[in-house]
Amino acid sequence: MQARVLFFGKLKDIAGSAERCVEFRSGETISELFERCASQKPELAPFRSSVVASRNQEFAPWTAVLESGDEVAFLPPVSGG
Amino acid sequence: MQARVLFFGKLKDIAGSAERCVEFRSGETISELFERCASQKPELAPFRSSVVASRNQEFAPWTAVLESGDEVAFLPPVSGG
Amino acid sequence: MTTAAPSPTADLVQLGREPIAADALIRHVRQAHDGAVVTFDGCVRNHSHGRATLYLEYESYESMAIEKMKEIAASLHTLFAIDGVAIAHRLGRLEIGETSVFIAVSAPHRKAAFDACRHAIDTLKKTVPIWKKEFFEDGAVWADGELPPLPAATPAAKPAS
Amino acid sequence: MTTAAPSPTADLVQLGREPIAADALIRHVRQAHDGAVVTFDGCVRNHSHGRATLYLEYESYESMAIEKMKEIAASLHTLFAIDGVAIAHRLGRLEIGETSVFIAVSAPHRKAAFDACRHAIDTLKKTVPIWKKEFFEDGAVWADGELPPLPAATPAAKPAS
Repeated sequence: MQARVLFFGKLKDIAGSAERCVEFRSGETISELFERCASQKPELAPFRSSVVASRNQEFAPWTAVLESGDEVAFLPPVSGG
Repeated sequence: MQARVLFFGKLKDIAGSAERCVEFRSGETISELFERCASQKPELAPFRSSVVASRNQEFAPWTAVLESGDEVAFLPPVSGG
Repeated sequence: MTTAAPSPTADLVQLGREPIAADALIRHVRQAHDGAVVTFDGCVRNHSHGRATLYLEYESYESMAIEKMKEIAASLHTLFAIDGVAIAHRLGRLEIGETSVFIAVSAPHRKAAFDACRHAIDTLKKTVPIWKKEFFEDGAVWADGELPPLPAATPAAKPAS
Repeated sequence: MTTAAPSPTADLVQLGREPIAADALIRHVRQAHDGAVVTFDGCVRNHSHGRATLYLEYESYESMAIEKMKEIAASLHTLFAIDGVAIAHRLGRLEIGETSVFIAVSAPHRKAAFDACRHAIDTLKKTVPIWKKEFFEDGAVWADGELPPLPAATPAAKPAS
């Protein structure tokens, strides 16, 4: 199973790209998806507590279970306006 | 001694004019000036409690003592905006 | 490089019979050191208390009204961390949809701009000697209003101007 | 004659790289049955935390941001007695003095227009996925922001769109 993962703002700079595809196993959560990204890019790990996640353009809890084809974004504090 | 008295809004309609000169005696207050106006135009009397007064373009208490040449206005509730 | 303290923008206060030029008021208050401009546009509604309004007429004790409007503008600077203030009120006959009052306030941050703009219109409606007459199909009435608060009795008399 | 119930004005929500046409947003919300229009203009300040700003860049998770902006506009109608809402946010590079966000709210009475306009910008700054990068003479930083509140854990998964 595969998710499309998006990074924005400061997190995009740290991830080194705006977007990647990440493989995951059935039953995994958004939190586990973040760990997969952080294992590829360890600099992401410290941001776990200061970002929120969205799933298919809706804010989602870390415990949300993924489905194949989901679009998940990791969003640092927003600063529009 | 003489004061210039101005009426506005509903009060102008009742007074029948926007402006008049009123003679008063030394030591008289704005309240006594209103009574002089109401004695000339009795329809004004009921409005004593629902208007405020100004003296020389500043809101003034009814107890303010007049000087000759004062401009006194009787102002119904304001409704600008 | 740090930013120099910006010079304050002079208040702009208008009372007249011409249509209000809202764009000019906004341009007046909007400076490079401001992060927020809040405006209030009071417009002539097509109804009042369930009746269709045809048009309005505003009259004013003009010499006093302009002073009261200036006092409101000045007070905003002491009450709120704002930059520029523009307040305009129109007099005479106004048609449906026209602007009777327009207020623009600029500030470095939005909270002060909102608070000040709201305070300005709330205070204007309570203290500025302007009166509105509403014209309906079957007649005209002076609008209900608010009685301005009077000062406490003053011992010293102010000389005639 | 009594006034007919006015038809509601459709919300206008924009997110793009072109300069924001504030006049058009105001005209969109300003109807004959409205007595008040309140606007918020968020502009690029020439300083931030005591440093001179050169310019800003805004980026966004656009598909989600436009939905969140529509949700804010819709929520205003349930929270406040308002008529029309227009919300626009600009992306890309913005120079000092340019408008990054503009909100216009119309209502029969002023209190609802003020409350709704303020609620809209406060909520936008907390929940819409837009990020601001500030450029100074000696470098650039992502602005501090607010972490959007997360929903409680949901048992039902939402299918991919």
